[in-house]
Amino acid sequence: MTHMELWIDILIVLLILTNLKLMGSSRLSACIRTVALQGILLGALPLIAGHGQIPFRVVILSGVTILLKGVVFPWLLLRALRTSNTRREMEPFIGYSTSMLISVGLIGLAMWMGGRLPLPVPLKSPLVVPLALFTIMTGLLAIVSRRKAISQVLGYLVMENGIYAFGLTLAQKEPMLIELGTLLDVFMAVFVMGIAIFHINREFDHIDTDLLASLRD
Amino acid sequence: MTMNMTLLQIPAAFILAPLLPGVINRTKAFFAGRQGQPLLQAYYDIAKLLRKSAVYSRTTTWVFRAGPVISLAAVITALFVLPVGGSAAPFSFTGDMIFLAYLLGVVRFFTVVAALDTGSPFEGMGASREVQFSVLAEPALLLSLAAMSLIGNFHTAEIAPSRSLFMSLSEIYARLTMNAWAQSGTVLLLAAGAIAIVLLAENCRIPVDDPTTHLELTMIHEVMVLDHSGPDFAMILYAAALKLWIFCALLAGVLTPVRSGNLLLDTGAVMVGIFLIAVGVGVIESIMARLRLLRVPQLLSGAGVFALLAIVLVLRGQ
Amino acid sequence: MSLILTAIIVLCASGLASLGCGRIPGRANAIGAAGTVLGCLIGLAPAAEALWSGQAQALHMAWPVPLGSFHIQIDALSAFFLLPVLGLPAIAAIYGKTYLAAYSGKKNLGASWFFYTILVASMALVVIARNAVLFLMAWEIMSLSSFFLVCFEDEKEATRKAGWTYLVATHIGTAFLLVMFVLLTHHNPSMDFDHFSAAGMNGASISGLVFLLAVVGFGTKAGFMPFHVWLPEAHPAAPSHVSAVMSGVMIKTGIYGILRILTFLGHPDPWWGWVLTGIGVVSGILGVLFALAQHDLKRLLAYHSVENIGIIALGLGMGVLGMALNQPVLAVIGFAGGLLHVLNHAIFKGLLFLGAGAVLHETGERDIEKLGGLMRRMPVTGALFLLGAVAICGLPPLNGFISEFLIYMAALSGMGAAGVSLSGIAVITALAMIGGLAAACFTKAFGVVFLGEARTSATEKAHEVSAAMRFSMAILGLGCVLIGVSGPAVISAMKPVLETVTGYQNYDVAACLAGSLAPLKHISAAAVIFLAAAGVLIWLRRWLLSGRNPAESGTWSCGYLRSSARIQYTASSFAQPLTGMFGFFLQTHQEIEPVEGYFPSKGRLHTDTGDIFTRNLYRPIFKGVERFLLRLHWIQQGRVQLYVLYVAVTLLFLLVWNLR
Amino acid sequence: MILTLILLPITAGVAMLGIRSAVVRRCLLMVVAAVHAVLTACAWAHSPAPVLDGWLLLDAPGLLFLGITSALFLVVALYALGYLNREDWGKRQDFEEGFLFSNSRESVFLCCLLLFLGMMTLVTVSQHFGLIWVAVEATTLTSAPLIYFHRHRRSLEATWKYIMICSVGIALALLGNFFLAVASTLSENSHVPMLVSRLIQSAPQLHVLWLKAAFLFLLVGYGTKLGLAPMHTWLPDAHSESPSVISALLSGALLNCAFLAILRVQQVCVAAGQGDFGRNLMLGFGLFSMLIAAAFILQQTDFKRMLAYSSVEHVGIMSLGIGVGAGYGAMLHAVNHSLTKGMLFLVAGNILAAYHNKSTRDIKGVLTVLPFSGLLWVAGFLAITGAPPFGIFLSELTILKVALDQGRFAVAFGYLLLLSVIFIAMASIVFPMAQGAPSGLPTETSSDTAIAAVGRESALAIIPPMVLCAAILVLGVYIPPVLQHVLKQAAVTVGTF
Repeated sequence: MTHMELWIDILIVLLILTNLKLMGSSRLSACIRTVALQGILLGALPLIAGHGQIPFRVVILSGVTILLKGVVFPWLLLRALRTSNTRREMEPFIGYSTSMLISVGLIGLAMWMGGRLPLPVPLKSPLVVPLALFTIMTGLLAIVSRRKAISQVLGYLVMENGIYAFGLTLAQKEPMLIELGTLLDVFMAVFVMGIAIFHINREFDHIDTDLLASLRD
Repeated sequence: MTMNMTLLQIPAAFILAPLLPGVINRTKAFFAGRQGQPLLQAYYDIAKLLRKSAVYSRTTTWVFRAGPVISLAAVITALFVLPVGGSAAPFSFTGDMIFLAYLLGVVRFFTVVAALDTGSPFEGMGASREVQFSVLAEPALLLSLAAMSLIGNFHTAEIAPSRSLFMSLSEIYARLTMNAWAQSGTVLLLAAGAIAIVLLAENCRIPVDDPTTHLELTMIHEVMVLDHSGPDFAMILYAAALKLWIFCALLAGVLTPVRSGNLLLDTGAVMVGIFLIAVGVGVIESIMARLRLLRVPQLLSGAGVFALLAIVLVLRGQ
Repeated sequence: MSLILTAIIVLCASGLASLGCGRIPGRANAIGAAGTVLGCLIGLAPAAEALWSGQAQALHMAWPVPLGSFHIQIDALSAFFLLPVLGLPAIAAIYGKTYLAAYSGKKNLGASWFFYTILVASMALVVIARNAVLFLMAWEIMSLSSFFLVCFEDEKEATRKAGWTYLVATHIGTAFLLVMFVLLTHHNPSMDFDHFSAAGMNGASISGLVFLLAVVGFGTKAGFMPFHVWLPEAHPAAPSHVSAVMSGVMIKTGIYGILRILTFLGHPDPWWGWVLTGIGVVSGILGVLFALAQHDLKRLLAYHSVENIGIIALGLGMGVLGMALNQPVLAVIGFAGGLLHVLNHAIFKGLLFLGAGAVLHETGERDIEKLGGLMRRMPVTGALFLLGAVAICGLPPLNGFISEFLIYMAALSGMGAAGVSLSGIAVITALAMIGGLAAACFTKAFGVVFLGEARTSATEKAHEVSAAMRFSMAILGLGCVLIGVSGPAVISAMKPVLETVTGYQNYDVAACLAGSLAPLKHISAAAVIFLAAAGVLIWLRRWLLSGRNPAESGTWSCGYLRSSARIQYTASSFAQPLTGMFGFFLQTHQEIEPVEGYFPSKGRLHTDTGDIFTRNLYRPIFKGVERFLLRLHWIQQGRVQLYVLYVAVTLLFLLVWNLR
Repeated sequence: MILTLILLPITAGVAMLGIRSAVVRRCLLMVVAAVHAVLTACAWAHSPAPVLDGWLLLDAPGLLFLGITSALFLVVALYALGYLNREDWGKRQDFEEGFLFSNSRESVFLCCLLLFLGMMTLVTVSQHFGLIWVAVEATTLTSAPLIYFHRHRRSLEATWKYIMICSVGIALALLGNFFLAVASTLSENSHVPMLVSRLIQSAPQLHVLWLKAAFLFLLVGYGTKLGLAPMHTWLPDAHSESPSVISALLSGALLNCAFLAILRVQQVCVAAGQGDFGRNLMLGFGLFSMLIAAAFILQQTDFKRMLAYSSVEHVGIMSLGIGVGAGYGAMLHAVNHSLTKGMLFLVAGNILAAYHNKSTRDIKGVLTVLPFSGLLWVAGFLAITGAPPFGIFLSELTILKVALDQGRFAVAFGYLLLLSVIFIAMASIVFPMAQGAPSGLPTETSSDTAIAAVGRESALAIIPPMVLCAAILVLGVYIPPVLQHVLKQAAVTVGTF
């Protein structure tokens, strides 16, 4: 194991831990910070994986990623949190300890699936694909199991992070325009969601999604 | 020879038919130990009614007046396809039995409609029963005739275009020889039984109906014609007599299988048969009680079963 | 060909014009009626020519829709069906002009005429179309336009329900037809009738399947039991001239469809004939039984359509059996009977519906228990209704007898052949019972509506209908008599039609028909004797009564002096012995408050005979499907978390499933 | 020209924000819609040259869906003129729950509307999978404010669900894109560009397993947007709560864009010899969508939701069509469904405007109150359920024929059964609404005064749906050769017939 691969593995383990932390904590501000950390780590991933000689475009992309995921999104969300006077995720559909347990199970599933998908080109670390899958699943789990609208946005972000992790390490040859477009879209999505949370807060005086269940059959 | 008889059949029916009710009544009187009506009572009645005027209900319309006329006309037309014994009818054609049955249907239809025209509850009641029983009687009659038509005929695998396997009434009756009885007696017996029951039902005799009762609630045919009077009623009586004649002739044709070719012998035999059947009807009326109305459908279904059995036998047996 | 196209265009154009005049009811009425009559007359010309010459005419044009081409043809079969398809609507249109006038101002008459003309045009197109897409389009347009006609009085709940039932039934029926046509054109890029073949997958014959699909699909339109449930709902709800067209003609397109499909399927199997015969027996007997139990005059007539379709099916069943077993006589006579009954039923059922419409028009009442004594107020209508009633009962000397007689002949003549005997017995028994029951039913209908005394005040204002309406009915009545006395001529004229249906050569058909021509000639002669005898008797009666003075009095009520109209026998009580006897099939619902005690107060009896197939077959199926589907409603709970879960689970499931 | 098609609505949309006069804004909307339509027509006449190294290119499927989008947008823009005129811009009461609400600003609304058009155009012309993804996600984001036009709780809820579910779905599609990239990686340093044409060229060399996984992700991802069950859950909410103008566009144009995105992947799958894999999946989703749609149309109490579920049904049919190999039928169905559903939503808007009520149980007598809308409502019902002489009949028949010709009897049976159930369920809703004596009107007085209060239907509310009705009527009896040509080409492109 080379020096660099070690660093990659450490990064991956850290990313996995951020996921677990997210599933285990009830304080929303802490969750947001965790996601911010995850974004920064993610942004750093291609820089470390780059064999020393890092192309300019990777630097730019990493910079934009760290800026957006580590700074802009958390800032947006923290603002929304502050206006809504919400501190904690109360009574999620799936409890914290259960969520942790499920997360552990999901790691196993991700490992299995990663093993079923042999990559055409050998990777720096065999953990990347499982990590990406696990992060995506964590994000989905957060969306599914939490009540607060903000938690769901966080879940979406985590999921996006997972996809990004996959993309950054596997498909570096993507044209930059597309990468930027993708990032822009994610940004817009979070922005629009933030606006929506603002309106939800104004309309219902809190950001629980419980009241957002009147349209049904 | 045959030609002569053919032409004579219809006048014979015209003249002799009213004698049949007389025979029945005399038989009943005999069994009851009474003197009874004259044998020619029906002729007297008709003659009397023809001389009379009529009374019409204010409720009635021309339908009421048309009823007897059309009924009688239909019965008269029916006589044209009726073979008496082995001698052919003036009109004999494939499927004439259906024509015959449906002409009797016309009689029924117009009798019923005329009854309903009076607006009387009793006549309505009679009409209702009349149509009920005919639903069962009609299939029985047709099926038994069909069974007889198949006797001795069920061997050609393919129907030749030129000639139908199925025959006219006259042909059927012409073939009902002693030989036929010897070969398929069961079939003929069953068919005859069915026809006999239909005869009793269609002509309103005991055990289906009691023509002499005076309790209107229990009557069928007689109650339907309560309001008719004068010449109309005469036509009804005459039509009823002719109808009885038709059925007696159908039954007698089966039961008197004398087909010697000798006109006198054949005709004599069937005439004797007709009047013996009338006597038989009288005997039945004397010794049986009228069935409850609810039982009548069972009796008629029995006729239908006879006819069906006859057909099944004839199809299986050959 | 141009004439029939002209006819269709004239019909559509007059419909549109009538629709345009929706605000001026009188003009809409006049344009609609006149256009229909004109269009129909134009269209009848090529039909008559094709029947006369026996030559088929065709027109084939490209049509840029998938699978479609504009291919039409008038052969003898099409021409034969064109006669009622264009004839009856023209007559009914004359009637409808006056009939609809009563609704002017209240309803959009223009729309009604629009759908009427479209209905006629699409029916004509159905019988001449030779491409499946064209056929199906015409077929569905026919169904839809008649649906809108049924919904004419949509402010009534019952009408809406009837329309719904009809729409659902016809749609499901069409689904079967879609499959049938597609199977017939297996792997063929064109759906022209020319390309139909019964060779299906891997060369195996699918003709049996196609036949069954045709029976269900077309049978739904025709009203075969148990697919008839829409018929007794929809026909009464429509305006009467439309009922006449629907009952008299439109349901016959189903019969046409079956016949047309039979011509593509090659040599039939015997079981096809047994299926048709079975359907005929069931439809015929149950149809007339249900008719007997009805109190609604138009509903009663609608059930009679089921019965008559049953009779037609008996004829077709005999015909198919004859073809299957190589018995040409049986085949030809059976088809002849069935086909002639198609025409006959159009005539007398049209007449009866128009008569019922006249009663409805004058009294506003369809419940026969509330009518009575109309014969004196509406003598012409009454007499014509009586004529129609006699004809539909199949009594000589009218037309109904001729066709039933032919079917009897077929059954009896086939009795000897193996494979037919059982069906033959069934046909004879069924026809005889139907005859008896129909007589019961129509003596009831005619007797209770027209004879006796008025039962309620509904009939007080009634008087004879207008000349135009009487004229329409009289034409149809004349048709009943003419066909009744000219049986041999009619049958001879049908020779090309039978050739088309059976596919037999010229010689065969003529020879097969010969056996039935002689009896028909005799029957015509006997009819003359009958009429002569009746004439003589009428004269005799006149003569006998001429000098005398017939008295008038009240009806003899066996001693009851204060009789009232209400003691008359009602329709229910008239039918009771028979409905009681067949109670098992009818399952009549009875509400009874018996007359009890020494000083009885009011007693009451109400009977209601719904359709057993609706109640015991369709409703449970529909309820079951509904319950199953409603159970799925928990899916849409409103929670976004759950929804995302669906997405995730679906994805996970697919991944695991495909990456095993 | 392709760039003009995209940039015109985008620039105009941005410009909208700066225009203060309502008249000018609306004129601009009409002008853009008309110019867009004219340009599209030109594109139909002469296929425009590809731009940006073939990233933007109009092939047959793209042309087809661009045509639908543009035509529908023109008609809807016309309707929108009347709609915006009718709208009350102040605070007003919600008719269901009674609280007060207002609309978002017209300039924002029109801006998003035009951006939405631009993004949909981008989807139809994109040949690069990444670009397609960007464009599809952008349609979601630009249409979210449109759904939240009426600023009240229910529309907010619908918007939230729309963004959330669609974003998750599209995110999965992004992962699918990456998988596709993996599949197209031939060796360490060589890979196939993510262009449709290039991928098809080198399809045999792609990694099958990754391709399959990519297809699954893209199918589920774009399927969420398309409204395939069970990912359809946002669809009824968004369609019922957005203004009818938007519902018409969502159903008529947006769904097609997602469909096109799936077709692109299917194209690659077919070229790689995995056509059956994709087809079977689409078949399954199609049938399941029809089943779900049937379940929810049954006894549906909200007529706009009913139309939304009907969209689920029809995307199911389209998907099933591709699944059985009836590409032509599916493409034709897309055309017919877009026009029909657009018309139905516009008519639904008219009904809603008159009745202030969405309940199918309360509303009665539309034919009496709104003669034209009522007529169109009934005609639209017949059209959408596949009754001739409307276009959907032909496309459904074509799909059925292919299914049976392939020997897929069970599929054909399920297809017809579900179509029948849906027909019955919709008939039980539509006809009671249309027929009978009027009831359910906002003014609870005698029906005559209530009808008078509704007044006569305005031309701008009637003509657009009428135009669409005429179009589907024509498509039911005559398919123009040029359209026929494009349809056949498109069917060949997706590897079907």
